[in-house]
Amino acid sequence: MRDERTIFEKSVENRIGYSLPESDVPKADIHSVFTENLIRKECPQLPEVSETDVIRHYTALSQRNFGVDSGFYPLGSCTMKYNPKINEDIASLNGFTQMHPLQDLQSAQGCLEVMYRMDKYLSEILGMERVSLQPAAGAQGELAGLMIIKAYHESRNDKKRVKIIVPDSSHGTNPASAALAGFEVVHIRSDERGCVDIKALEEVLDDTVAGLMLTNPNTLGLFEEDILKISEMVHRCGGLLYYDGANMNAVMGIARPGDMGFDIAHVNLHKTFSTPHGGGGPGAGPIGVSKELVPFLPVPVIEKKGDSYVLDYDRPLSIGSIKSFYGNFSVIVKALSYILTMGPRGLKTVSETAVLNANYVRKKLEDVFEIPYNRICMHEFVLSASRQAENDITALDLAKNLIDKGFHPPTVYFPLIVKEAMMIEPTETESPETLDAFIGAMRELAELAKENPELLKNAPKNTYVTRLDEVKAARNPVLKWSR
Amino acid sequence: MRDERTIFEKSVENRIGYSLPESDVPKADIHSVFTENLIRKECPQLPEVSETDVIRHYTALSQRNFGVDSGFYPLGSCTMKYNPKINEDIASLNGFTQMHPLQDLQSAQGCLEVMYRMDKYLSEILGMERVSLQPAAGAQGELAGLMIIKAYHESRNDKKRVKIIVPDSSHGTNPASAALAGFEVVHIRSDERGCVDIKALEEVLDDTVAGLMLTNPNTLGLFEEDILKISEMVHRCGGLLYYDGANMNAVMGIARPGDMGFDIAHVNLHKTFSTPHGGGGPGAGPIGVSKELVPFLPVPVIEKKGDSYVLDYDRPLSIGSIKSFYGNFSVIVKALSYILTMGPRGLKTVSETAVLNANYVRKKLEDVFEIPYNRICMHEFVLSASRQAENDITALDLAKNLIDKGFHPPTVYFPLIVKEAMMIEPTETESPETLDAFIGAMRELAELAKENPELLKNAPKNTYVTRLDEVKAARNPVLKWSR
Amino acid sequence: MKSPYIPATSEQREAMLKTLNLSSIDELFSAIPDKLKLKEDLKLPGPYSEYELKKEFQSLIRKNSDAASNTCFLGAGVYDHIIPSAVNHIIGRQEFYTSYTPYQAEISQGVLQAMFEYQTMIAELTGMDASNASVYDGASALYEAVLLAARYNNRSEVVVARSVNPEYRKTLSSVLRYSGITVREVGFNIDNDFGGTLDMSELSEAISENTAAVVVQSPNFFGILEDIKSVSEKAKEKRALLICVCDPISLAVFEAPGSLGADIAVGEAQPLGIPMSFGGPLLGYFAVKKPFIRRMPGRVVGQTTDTEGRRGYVLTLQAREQHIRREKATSNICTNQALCALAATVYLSLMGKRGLTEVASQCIDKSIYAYNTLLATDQVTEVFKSPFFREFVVKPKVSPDKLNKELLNDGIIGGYDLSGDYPELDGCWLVAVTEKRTKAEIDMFSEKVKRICQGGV
Amino acid sequence: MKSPYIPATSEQREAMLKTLNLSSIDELFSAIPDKLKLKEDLKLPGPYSEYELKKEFQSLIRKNSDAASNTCFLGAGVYDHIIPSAVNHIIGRQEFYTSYTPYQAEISQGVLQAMFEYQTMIAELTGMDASNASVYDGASALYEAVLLAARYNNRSEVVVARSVNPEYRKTLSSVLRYSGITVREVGFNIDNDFGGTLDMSELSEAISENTAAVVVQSPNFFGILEDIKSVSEKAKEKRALLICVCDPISLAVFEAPGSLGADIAVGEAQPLGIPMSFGGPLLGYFAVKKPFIRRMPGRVVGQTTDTEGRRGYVLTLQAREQHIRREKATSNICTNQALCALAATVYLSLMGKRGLTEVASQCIDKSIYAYNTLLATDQVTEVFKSPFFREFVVKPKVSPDKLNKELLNDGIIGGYDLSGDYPELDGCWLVAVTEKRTKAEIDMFSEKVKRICQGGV
Ligand SMILES: Cc1ncc(COP(=O)(O)O)c(C=O)c1O
Ligand SMILES: Cc1ncc(COP(=O)(O)O)c(C=O)c1O
Repeated sequence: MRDERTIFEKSVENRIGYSLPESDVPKADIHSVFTENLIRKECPQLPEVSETDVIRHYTALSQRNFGVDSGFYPLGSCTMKYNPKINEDIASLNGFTQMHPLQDLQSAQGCLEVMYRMDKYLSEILGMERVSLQPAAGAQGELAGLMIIKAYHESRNDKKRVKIIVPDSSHGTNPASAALAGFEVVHIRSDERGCVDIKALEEVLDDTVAGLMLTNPNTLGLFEEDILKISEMVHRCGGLLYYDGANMNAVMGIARPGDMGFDIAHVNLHKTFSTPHGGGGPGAGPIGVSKELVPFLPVPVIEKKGDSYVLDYDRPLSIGSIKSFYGNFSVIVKALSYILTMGPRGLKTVSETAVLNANYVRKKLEDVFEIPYNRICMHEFVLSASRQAENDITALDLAKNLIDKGFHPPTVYFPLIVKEAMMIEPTETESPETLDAFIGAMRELAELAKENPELLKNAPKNTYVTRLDEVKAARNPVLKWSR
Repeated sequence: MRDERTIFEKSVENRIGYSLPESDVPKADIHSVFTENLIRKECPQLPEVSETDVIRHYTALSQRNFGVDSGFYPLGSCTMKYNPKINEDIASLNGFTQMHPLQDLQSAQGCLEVMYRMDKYLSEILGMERVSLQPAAGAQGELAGLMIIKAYHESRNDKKRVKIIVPDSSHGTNPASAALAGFEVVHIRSDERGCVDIKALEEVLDDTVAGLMLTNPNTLGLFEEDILKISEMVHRCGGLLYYDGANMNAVMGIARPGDMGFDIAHVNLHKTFSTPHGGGGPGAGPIGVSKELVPFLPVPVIEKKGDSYVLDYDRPLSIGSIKSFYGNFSVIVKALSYILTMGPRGLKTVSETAVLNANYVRKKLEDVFEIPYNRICMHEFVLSASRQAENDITALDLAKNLIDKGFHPPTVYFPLIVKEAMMIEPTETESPETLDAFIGAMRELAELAKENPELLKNAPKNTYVTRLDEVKAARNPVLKWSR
Repeated sequence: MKSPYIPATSEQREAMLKTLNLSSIDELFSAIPDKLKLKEDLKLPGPYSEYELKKEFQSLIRKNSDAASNTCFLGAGVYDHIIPSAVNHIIGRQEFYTSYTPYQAEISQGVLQAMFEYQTMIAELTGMDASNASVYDGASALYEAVLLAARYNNRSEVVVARSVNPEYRKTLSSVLRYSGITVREVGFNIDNDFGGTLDMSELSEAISENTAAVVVQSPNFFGILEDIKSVSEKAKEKRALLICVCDPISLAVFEAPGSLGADIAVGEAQPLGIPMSFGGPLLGYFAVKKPFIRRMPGRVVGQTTDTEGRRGYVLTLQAREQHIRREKATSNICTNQALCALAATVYLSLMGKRGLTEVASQCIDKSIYAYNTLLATDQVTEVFKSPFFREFVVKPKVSPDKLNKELLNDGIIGGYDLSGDYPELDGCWLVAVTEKRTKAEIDMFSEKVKRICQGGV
Repeated sequence: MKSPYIPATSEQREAMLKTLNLSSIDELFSAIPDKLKLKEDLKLPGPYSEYELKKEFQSLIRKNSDAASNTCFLGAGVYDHIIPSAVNHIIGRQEFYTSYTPYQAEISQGVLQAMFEYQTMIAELTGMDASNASVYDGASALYEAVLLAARYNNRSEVVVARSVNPEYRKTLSSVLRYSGITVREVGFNIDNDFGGTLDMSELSEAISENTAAVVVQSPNFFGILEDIKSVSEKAKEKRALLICVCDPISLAVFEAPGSLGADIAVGEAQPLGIPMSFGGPLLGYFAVKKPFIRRMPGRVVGQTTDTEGRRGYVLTLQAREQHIRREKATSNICTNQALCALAATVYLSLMGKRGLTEVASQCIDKSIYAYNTLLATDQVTEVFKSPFFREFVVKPKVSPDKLNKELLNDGIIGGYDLSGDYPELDGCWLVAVTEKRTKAEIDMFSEKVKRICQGGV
């Protein structure tokens, strides 16, 4: 039953799992074509297994994994909504998957139209002028956006703007991307309401500031109520506003980053637009920009010329390319499919329901858990296991116990500004019954943490492995299998 | 985690899981079109669930099911071999699935060619003249074959032939099909070697015998060594020979039913030709016949006329149709894909390996289990848990314990002539390592049955449900969910 | 031969032979008389590699015109309905499609519960007390039903409306040929207000004390609703059973046969999420009233409990079946159409009661629209006056055969030519219009028909 | 709006609002300033029903000519290789594709073990000590590698061969623009015996004490093998790191960069079972020698044990990553290309060591055959003399652009026009020939090229 072997340990000499056409051209003698030092001395030791072996091995592995179709997955900040099956079907059509990025563009007008329309639709949703689909994920969108900020200031010969401000509640990619784009990162604290501390912001705003990165609603699930003020302040001092759109699922059709004053925004298609996350990727992180920043967008930009779509590379102010070609095209197809499925009303209902669901769960847990910023939240909220910590039960313990109850745990220990944080994002695709079941489980755990904490210490028990030793893994890393 | 609800219990009023185009034609008032008594008073109570609900529900159900990709499945007589994934891909092409059976045949030449080729290839494999692909499964093939036997004798005005002989080791469908075709069924015993008892056969052969149905290798996994003699005897008395091809996996490319003297043969494409069994179906049970019997084949028969394939319905001696249209076409596509993948050499290697694997397992178990007819077997063998029964451990107990060890159990209590029978068919797609693991498990169980039989009484334990009360189910049948 | 599907390597084969004290594979086959052993390879093509195989089949489907790239107005028992994507995602789970019949209940709860749900849905749609877990197709469902009836009341005649699907009637006749049961067919009205429905007076004459069952289909082969209730009354008078053949989609809006007196309801459930696949696999459903439960053919799933009292499911009432009762079984069926039944279950779950009603209503609306549009061309004439569901008969000015061939050039798969099955309907054309068709497609269809009939192709 | 993807019914919504003591959905958004709230619907099309959606996308793909219905001789970094069917069956399992990054190791052992196996395979192919669990694509792998090198030895220049894929070089330049790292490019030989390989003497000149790393690609963008060993020696002299960009399929037959002195091996693993998908998603691999393990970007999976001592896997070395180290992280990457890495793992498992070698050999044989056949037409001329892998440069008599357009009419996707990236190679054409191409296709291709060049289209 339990089979711990890797695929390498299932290898049997001379067994095959492939089936290839026989070559029908003359065989070249590789030793006479290439000089000996180029030729590999020892064949790479790949497994020698049958197709049955492979299918059984990876099927068995899949059975040790939890997907959205397996159950509730309230992983905060990740928007683990249900992924409509039709999107997968559409993206897997030969007419999309078998297209080469460099083929004559007249023979790829369907692909270009997909991208052109996505540019338009995302611009509308974000309230931006144009969108680049090139970034492969949110973090790469941030990088592109920050490079645009840099290019913008440089184009105005404003070289002293070396700082990017990020709130202490921001996602780690924000400062990391800022650093990668060559900025100095300035953290500012949140106020007692969990929002940007206007005073703190005031203090750091000067003519060395290139911009501010903000997630709105922020990672506490709270809408930055002072956003217009913030935007006014940043702009007044000459900086730009970057919108981390990981939380767009809260505001589609309700409010737009462009209208809030943001100059640049990315969206994570693998979150808000329901493209599946694939166990870690691929995603897509398109960025939208205001009119003023369009010249700085990555190349190519898709334009319509007469009846044809063309790629415009001739953009002197562009930051260049941050990735090969045009982005994660298949992911973009899925997101387009999703947008067309929902339509404008549907997208608004998505956000409304996502926010309703989050508030419902929050309300039903507020008497048993500490909720640091307990007011109407957006699509997610953060609770703290601090009360439970008094009985030595951590957020991690609660998470692992949820696994045994059939739920994927929420995000834990993020954002950093909440102790023992559990960030809960139910999404709109969950039914009230599922929410009630989760609420029931959480309340039961809270009860046990009070009455019988030791019962919570050994979870998970119903999983393929029990709690894993992370310290050991990091101390003496074993990163590949060896004989 | 454990969710026992049916889909009906997940229903919530007004929830939807569908997405249909809006009608763009005038709405008819059904009450003015149809008389009131035709119209349904109460909507059928189907579940009201979302797509997420449906996907999660049936995904969860799938996780309570064991397939060939889950592991070893040595279900004797069922040939549970690995089903190559490419066959699924090919059969799911629009060019096959979206074809209407009644469309103009000139627009369906691809489908007809698939069938024409399968007719030819299966004829070659069986050593028969022509094949009808119409039967939807083995049992329906038997019915068609027996009707042909009837039609044949009638065409010769030989009306006294009312009996079909079947061995006591035969599969239940054989006598059931014979009865359905209007025959009287005569059972004959097997001899001490597990084969047709020639004497017993001799005794029943007379001019009331329409034919003999034989599985070869038979359900004990033994080749009927006297097949030529048997065939000669049956033919001499004016009867025909029917070949139950459920066990063709043993002899492809090695020997052919046609050459053995059989006049009619069915094959189960869902066994030998690797089309997946679908949790119970669909399968396909094409039948091949000798030259003399071609006129009696079901209609239509596919013929080639010039460059075109046509359907011939004008066959006065035909038994008619036993099913709508032309058979389980998609299943036939998968089987054709399989035959082309393997080629003649491959099919022979399949049978050789299937036989080798079965003998290997037999050899490795013969010291701990009773094997009633212990000699070189074909693709499967039957052991008896009679020694274990002395300690009150039945074949069923062993089967349920195998489940806990990660294996699908063998067929149990069949054939009827072996006490506590376990019929083991490994197939060629299993590796020696898998066979060794199974052998190890069986030996361990034999050991436990001797030393610690009570440990074997409560299996399975690792399953979603423990042993189920079949008697209760049959006594007071609950065949549908109700509120 | 090396194959990715045969894992034992030649070294391993040798070792296994050694274990068996054999020196060659041939010795494994010593039980087979030498003269039977093939001396040469089978005459078959192959082996094909996976990619070559794909190309080979691509070249085959290029010879097909499918209903994805053409617009289909053909029905006649197999229908082009919308199939939600989720259906295939579920039946494509290996745990379902690579498993066998659920003999070992404890590791087959997935298929078993799904079949239990299927049985529930079929019983609900048809208004019957129980359903089995599927038979091969509508045609085989019908012959199983007739055999059940004849055995039940020990009578030897069955009365069948000629408005029942001709494929079913052909199959029935073939299978009954050696059963001692004779078929008596009853015609249908043509020129009166009940045109297209079965001829009630002929029916009355046909039913006798020797009638095992009456078989009626509604909507019938012409798409027309029959008056099941009246048929039922006539059948009951002579204590004959009533077997109804019903389209499952129509049952969202039309009265269930169970409420109208049917003893057995059978039919084709292909419209419930199963592709047409050139006619197979289809899905025969089979539902009965209480007295007939233990006489049903095929697999039946029942609810029970495990040793801990938890709900679970098993194959039940197996004492009816061939593997136990052998020649005395209620049927010979063993392998059925389980995966298709699963597809139908997923389809019905997704559609739910609203969705299925919407599908049925659109079929009505769109077929009426098509009917009117066609008649408005003046190139086709009315044949029957009765109201219909999804499908109707008209008579075009040119022969259906010619019409269909011309339409195909325009990317349209035309209707069914009734001339062969019904000489009295020579030149008549059976046209099906499902929810999948748009107004634009119907308009285009009528336009093309008009032009072809006017000779202006 | 009702949607199958939003289960809460309006009744349930009402009840939930009540729980919150709210009377309307709007109140949930009271934190949003009124003037920000949209007063009108977004200007977007839809909603589309599932079937309409399918039709919409069908009409989009009709505007594409794909490599399934056309014959592809285009490469230039993205290749048309055979993808075994089993790959998609595995990555189509919901447990894989609908899951998130494996933060909760105990219910993510499937993805974690698969990534561990992926890391093992990449390390084995490249001859490196460790691999991460993927980055976005070959181009981003390269910039991550250069950033690593510059940080490691605190130098500010990187030397890059112009024979490195121009897409990668463009991306590198963009990303380095604000990093303080400058790129120095090294040209390639043209007319001598080493035509197409990087110019070694130019390289020697370019490398200095300030060189953080040397970047070389082999097979390079022209399909030509570089002498990595010599490059390595030159780099080591100045203690610059060596970054090699290698095609993973070529590594079945060519010496691993790890054995030739590379410190970091990066590249595009799309050829390993991942469709071309108009350029995305691709799969960047990233492998290093020991000293650089804790400097790798992105996710890394490590083996460990559970509380019962059983083998298990976790995301490890997270202290490098942005969610912990924030601006001091080794990279900003968070979401990666996990599912593509899974596809590559399944591909490599199926191919195994024999299969991958067979693929590589066929690429060699078929590209040589195509090269010779093209040259034999007398309509194209040789450009470089060096031996190549899968891809080669020729100069046809008509411009690549015109040639490609004409070929497309014949169902052929032609090679890459080098004129744009390499003015010195104006009129040159980069042609890729994988194992997927048959002799007949290659012959047809040459024939068409010949005819077009001769002006006889
Ligand atoms: C708030 C926030 N910002 C940025 C990101 C980075 O996005 P990605 O993972 O697509 O690179 C994430 C994703 O985890 C996020 O939650
Ligand atoms: C020996 C034998 N004969 C006949 C059959 C009946 O075939 P099917 O299930 O395809 O109707 C079977 C299948 O179980 C069998 O094993």
